[in-house]
Amino acid sequence: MTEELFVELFTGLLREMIRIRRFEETCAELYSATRIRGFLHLCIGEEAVAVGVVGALSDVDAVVSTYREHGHALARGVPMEAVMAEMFGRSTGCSGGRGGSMHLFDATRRFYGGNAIVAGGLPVAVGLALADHLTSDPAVTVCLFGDGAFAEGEFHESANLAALWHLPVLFCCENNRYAMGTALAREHAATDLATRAAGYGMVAWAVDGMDVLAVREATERALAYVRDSGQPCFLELRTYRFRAHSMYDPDRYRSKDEINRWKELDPIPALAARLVDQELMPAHDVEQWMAGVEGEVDAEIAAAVAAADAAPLEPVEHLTRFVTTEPGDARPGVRAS
Amino acid sequence: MTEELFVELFTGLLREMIRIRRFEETCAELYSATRIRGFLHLCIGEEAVAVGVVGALSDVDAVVSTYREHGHALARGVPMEAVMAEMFGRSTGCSGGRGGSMHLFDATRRFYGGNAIVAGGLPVAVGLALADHLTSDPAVTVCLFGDGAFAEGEFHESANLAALWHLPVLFCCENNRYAMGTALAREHAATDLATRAAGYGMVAWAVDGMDVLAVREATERALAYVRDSGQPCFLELRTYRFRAHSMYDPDRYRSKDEINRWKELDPIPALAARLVDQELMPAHDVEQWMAGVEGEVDAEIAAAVAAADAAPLEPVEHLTRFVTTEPGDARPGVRAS
Amino acid sequence: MSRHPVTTAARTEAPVTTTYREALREAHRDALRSDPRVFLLGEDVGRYGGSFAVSLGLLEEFGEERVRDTPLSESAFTGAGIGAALRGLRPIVEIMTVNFSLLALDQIVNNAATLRHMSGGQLSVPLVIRMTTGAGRQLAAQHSHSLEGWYASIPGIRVLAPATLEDARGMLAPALADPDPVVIFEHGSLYNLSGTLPVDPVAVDISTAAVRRSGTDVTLIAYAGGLGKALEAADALATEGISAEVIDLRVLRPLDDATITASVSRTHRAVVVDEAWRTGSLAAEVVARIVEQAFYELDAPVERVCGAEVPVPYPHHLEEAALPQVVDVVAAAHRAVGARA
Amino acid sequence: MSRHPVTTAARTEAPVTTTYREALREAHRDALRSDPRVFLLGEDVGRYGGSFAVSLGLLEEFGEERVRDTPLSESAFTGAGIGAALRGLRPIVEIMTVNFSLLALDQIVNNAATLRHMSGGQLSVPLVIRMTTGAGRQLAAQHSHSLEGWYASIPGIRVLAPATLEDARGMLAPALADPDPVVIFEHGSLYNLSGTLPVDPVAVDISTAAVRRSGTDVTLIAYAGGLGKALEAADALATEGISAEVIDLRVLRPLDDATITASVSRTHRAVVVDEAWRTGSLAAEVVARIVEQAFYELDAPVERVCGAEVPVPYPHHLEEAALPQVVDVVAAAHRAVGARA
Ligand SMILES: Cc1ncc(C[n+]2csc(CCOP(=O)(O)OP(=O)(O)O)c2C)c(N)n1
Ligand SMILES: Cc1ncc(C[n+]2csc(CCOP(=O)(O)OP(=O)(O)O)c2C)c(N)n1
Ligand SMILES: [Mg+2]
Ligand SMILES: [Mg+2]
Repeated sequence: MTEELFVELFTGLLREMIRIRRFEETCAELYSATRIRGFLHLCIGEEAVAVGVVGALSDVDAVVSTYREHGHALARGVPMEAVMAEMFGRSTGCSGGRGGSMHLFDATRRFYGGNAIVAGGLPVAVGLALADHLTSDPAVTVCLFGDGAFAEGEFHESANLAALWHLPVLFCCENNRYAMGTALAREHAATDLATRAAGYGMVAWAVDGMDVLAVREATERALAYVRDSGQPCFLELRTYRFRAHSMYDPDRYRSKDEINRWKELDPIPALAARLVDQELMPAHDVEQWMAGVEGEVDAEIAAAVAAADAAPLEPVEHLTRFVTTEPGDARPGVRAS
Repeated sequence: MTEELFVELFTGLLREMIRIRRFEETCAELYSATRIRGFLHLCIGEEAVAVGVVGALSDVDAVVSTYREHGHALARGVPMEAVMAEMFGRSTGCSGGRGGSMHLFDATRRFYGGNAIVAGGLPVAVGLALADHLTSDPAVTVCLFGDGAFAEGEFHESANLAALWHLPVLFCCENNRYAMGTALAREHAATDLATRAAGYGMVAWAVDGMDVLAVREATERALAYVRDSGQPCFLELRTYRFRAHSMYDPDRYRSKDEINRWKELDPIPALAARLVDQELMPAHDVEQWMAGVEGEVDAEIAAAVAAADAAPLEPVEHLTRFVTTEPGDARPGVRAS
Repeated sequence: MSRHPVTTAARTEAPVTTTYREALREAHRDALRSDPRVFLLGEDVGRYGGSFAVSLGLLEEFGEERVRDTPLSESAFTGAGIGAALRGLRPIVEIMTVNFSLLALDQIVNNAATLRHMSGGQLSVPLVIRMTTGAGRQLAAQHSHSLEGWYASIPGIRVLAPATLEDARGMLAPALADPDPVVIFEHGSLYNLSGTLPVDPVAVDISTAAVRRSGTDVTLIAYAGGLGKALEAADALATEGISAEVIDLRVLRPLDDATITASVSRTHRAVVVDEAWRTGSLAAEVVARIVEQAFYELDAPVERVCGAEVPVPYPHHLEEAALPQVVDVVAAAHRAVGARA
Repeated sequence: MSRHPVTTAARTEAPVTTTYREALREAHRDALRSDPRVFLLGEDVGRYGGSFAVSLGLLEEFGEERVRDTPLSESAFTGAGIGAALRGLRPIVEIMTVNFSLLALDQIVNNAATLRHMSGGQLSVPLVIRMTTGAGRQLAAQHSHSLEGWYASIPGIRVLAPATLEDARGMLAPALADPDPVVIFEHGSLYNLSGTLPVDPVAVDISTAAVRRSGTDVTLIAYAGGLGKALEAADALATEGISAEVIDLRVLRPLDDATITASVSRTHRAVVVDEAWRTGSLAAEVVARIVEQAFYELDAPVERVCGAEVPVPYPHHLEEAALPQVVDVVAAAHRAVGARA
């Protein structure tokens, strides 16, 4: 790659991470102001995974995510306005306002949610990939889930199915070392998740999830492998959430020290520093550039909030819409997208 | 061991395998004669597992089994009369006639069934062991299940719990290479089950399940390990069922050839031959001894059938007994047994 | 139902003798032949031929990609059906019995039934799930329950219960044409039911109940394994001069209130037959709706003839005692008819 | 209930101000203190303090063997509770919400509720399972359902729904004393309910419903999250001169028919309030029983005020619209009272 391309890649990743970070910081504020309700799970600290994994996909690929999915959705290109409106419960939201923070959907971008049952998305991802396999579609289905989800029976069954049937699933386990307040070593007898995944008969490896370049590169390799071989692959992305599990969580189960040690690995300043260290951009320029990006992003966020605020609520008379398909609703075709 | 002890051990194992084999052959006949109803799953061909594993336990240990559990129950010492009466649906049956072939129970012998939900017994076994752990009871809970059960989410969750919490469970996976009509390689992407079990962080190894001496020895080692360490252990017992999955199964999914190859490994003649080969008993004596045993066993079976036949049915008025505990029923204590 | 047409060209050939099982199989064969998006998956649907032999021979005809044996993993393969449906295919998931379906219930409730609404109408899950339900074959407490009432309470899915050869033959096509998840319950005691069917499949609708026998004195409401008993009871009642109308619910969700109400408004008396445990049974819902919609038409309390509240026991005599029997239906009808008006 | 006595020594101290959450916590503390066989297990019951903070502080007091954080594995840890109960311990399994309990439902139906019967009475499963149910906090479709009606239909278990501080405080001890499995539903909107309780726990029985308000014109039957709404509705009705009796079901299985029937036989009108989806709700069962037991006492059809048949949507206005509200209860009471007698 030329230096220019490197700069483009690095700054692109950095911009997207900043965008997600600022967006979620705003969400936290809006939550405290009771403008967003329900459960709210932030991925602050884990942006390298969202941006590194989801940003590497092509349009034909599908994404299945969890309740901690704002970053995944934004990285997938779901418009920020639609995401914010969703959290405001407005009919312009990406799920028509019915889903909220935990249930972001965007069928046109093959973003299949937004699932709040831990590990509940895994079988669905296998099914999407099975359909691709059966229709000889070259798409890859990326399934994001946590270290906690790995302990559920659904993981076991889904990993086996994907490996047994040679399905193009890229399992991305976002290992942030906690399932709510339960630390990795209290969730799993064997904590090396990538090694365990390999036991299902699929290629699997662990990646530094705080390093967006490493995540991006690993994802590209994994995607190429899945596309070429038609086999599933498993990435364990070792990361950390800087914030509490949800806005309800008083975060009593880990030490400030531990959090601070991980904050030193913050993927945003880390990538900024790389730009300087690898002499792609002088320190001063990076600072300036970042300030500029923050300004742009803040403007985008402000616009999203304003639009969400102004957006209509779904009329109460529509309460039971979309429970089943009604005459006139779009009919499902061979390609949902 | 002295030669005498060897002979005692060998003939003891042989006798018990013959007893189970003849018992089940009779069950098959009784089924055809519509004296036994429901589903009937025979372990013919797999007797070395029943006898080798269950026969190695001490009284304090617990057993959790499946719907293919006649052999396990008999090897545990559940009286044949009670087992036969159960299949006849009589109130003298080991489950009061309410369970039938798939639900044999004997609380006094710590035989906890008889579970017809594939993998449904695994979490229960973990709980029994958890109770032993919490009460510092030195018992081991042996959990028998099939290669098919290994694919269920319950296996994954249970194996992790037992390993994580250091519980005295001996997982015995009776790998007979089929789950109903689905061959091992169509159930699992990675078919080396012992290796996969080791991935959960427990000691695991595979054993020739057609060799009762190997099974017995492995079980003894495993039991000692579990008792000493308080950790779970996993045995994969490689075996084969000579009969169809159940009496309903026309057995279309495997070749006669394959079945015949495995029949050459029949654990009963194999052990008989060992008696001769290791010069513990001359061939002629073995034959005579076996004929004698068969006679004794047949008499025991005939008596069991006659007793079952003569036994009363539970009065219809008792239909809803034992749904919940009624005044006067025994109350559960710290030790169920 | 106009939304689910089944093309039928009335031919003149003689009807064929068949069974419920074979009718189901033919329906599958048709579906697999006529729509490349259709495939079948589940435990032992292929090499074994289906645990109740419904899919026998289909693997040979359609190959293992479309008749797909799964490992024991009810949650994952049901969820896989959901995913494939989301992607526009038309999977048929077979779960061996409703008891085992509890392992897949999270996927069914929290995904299949919910994704459309949660996504604001963006997603559709055109999935068919089939499973066996019911008792009567001495399979004991883990193979004999009737939990279809739970399914009938879940918004977002349609629930069918074919009790006749026609419905066994004809319900799959409209179920596959439904853009939303459909769960089909096959009662285990019906597979060997035999009779005749026209050579060409007859279109059946999947939105209405069917009046299987007309009558004027009392309405017997049943479904699946209960239908035969209700019809037998009607025969017995007829010999005493009591004219019973028999409704086959057929569609357990959404319930066809119109047919039920119309009948009860004529007969003024109703007996609901349901093999499930009495408490919380679908029969309770039917009673509640009759009360809500035809209270002033009732001349007697609606009677329920349900399963005993017991995990179904193994021995024949106890199992029979645990299930609604013809005499119980007759007795309930007597109570209803004899009640002070 | 004499089978479940709670030792109480009436003291004279002033009542303490507390919350539903704290009352539950105190009940746990008591149980853990007084019986070494009791232990608590579930996701995040320990270090996190319980997803709804019920068990906050218990880990510190009782240690990690008895307040046991589990991995995400609802089926296995619920089954582990069953196994430990079989062995004579008294586990309390906490499942975060009823939605997630679907993952454990196989263990509950096919093992916990069934083992005693299948073993011919040899085995007992003295297990308590607690879980949160209900909507009202904008948690959307995978965290808000009310599936307790399903549980209430399972033979072999007892189902409780404390709706008051007294019951939150007092139901755990008799549940633990019950030799059979008991499932306790805590409605998510109640945790912050505050009020006063006597210092010493009062014995509550777990076999009867409670009349929370006496009245003569109509019986409002509710439970859990619906009780407050029914009481509010009764207040509103009182201002119009309509005297409503309010029954708190409390025990969802076995239902206390006597209390319901006695009340309806006096008021001749009933409204059942249930947050669950209308079809197949516990309310349907209550209606069916009233019809069976007090049909000739009824002067009007029994009314149901239930949740809308929709996966609960996120936005406040739609969620409220999906749930029974006080005005709906009042309107139903009007219909009942105004109906032609
Ligand atoms: C089946 C199920 N059980 C429990 C929960 C409650 N819960 C929500 S998130 C969570 C922790 C999940 O941890 P992990 O998979 O590591 O994801 P993370 O939150 O760390 O991103 C739990 C226990 C749930 N939503 N679903
Ligand atoms: C949860 C569940 N799914 C399916 C079945 C039907 N079924 C009974 S036995 C069996 C095969 C189990 O295979 P395996 O675990 O290898 O045991 P084996 O029968 O070979 O002894 C199946 C699919 C069941 N009883 N429970
Ligand atoms: Mg995590
Ligand atoms: Mg097997």
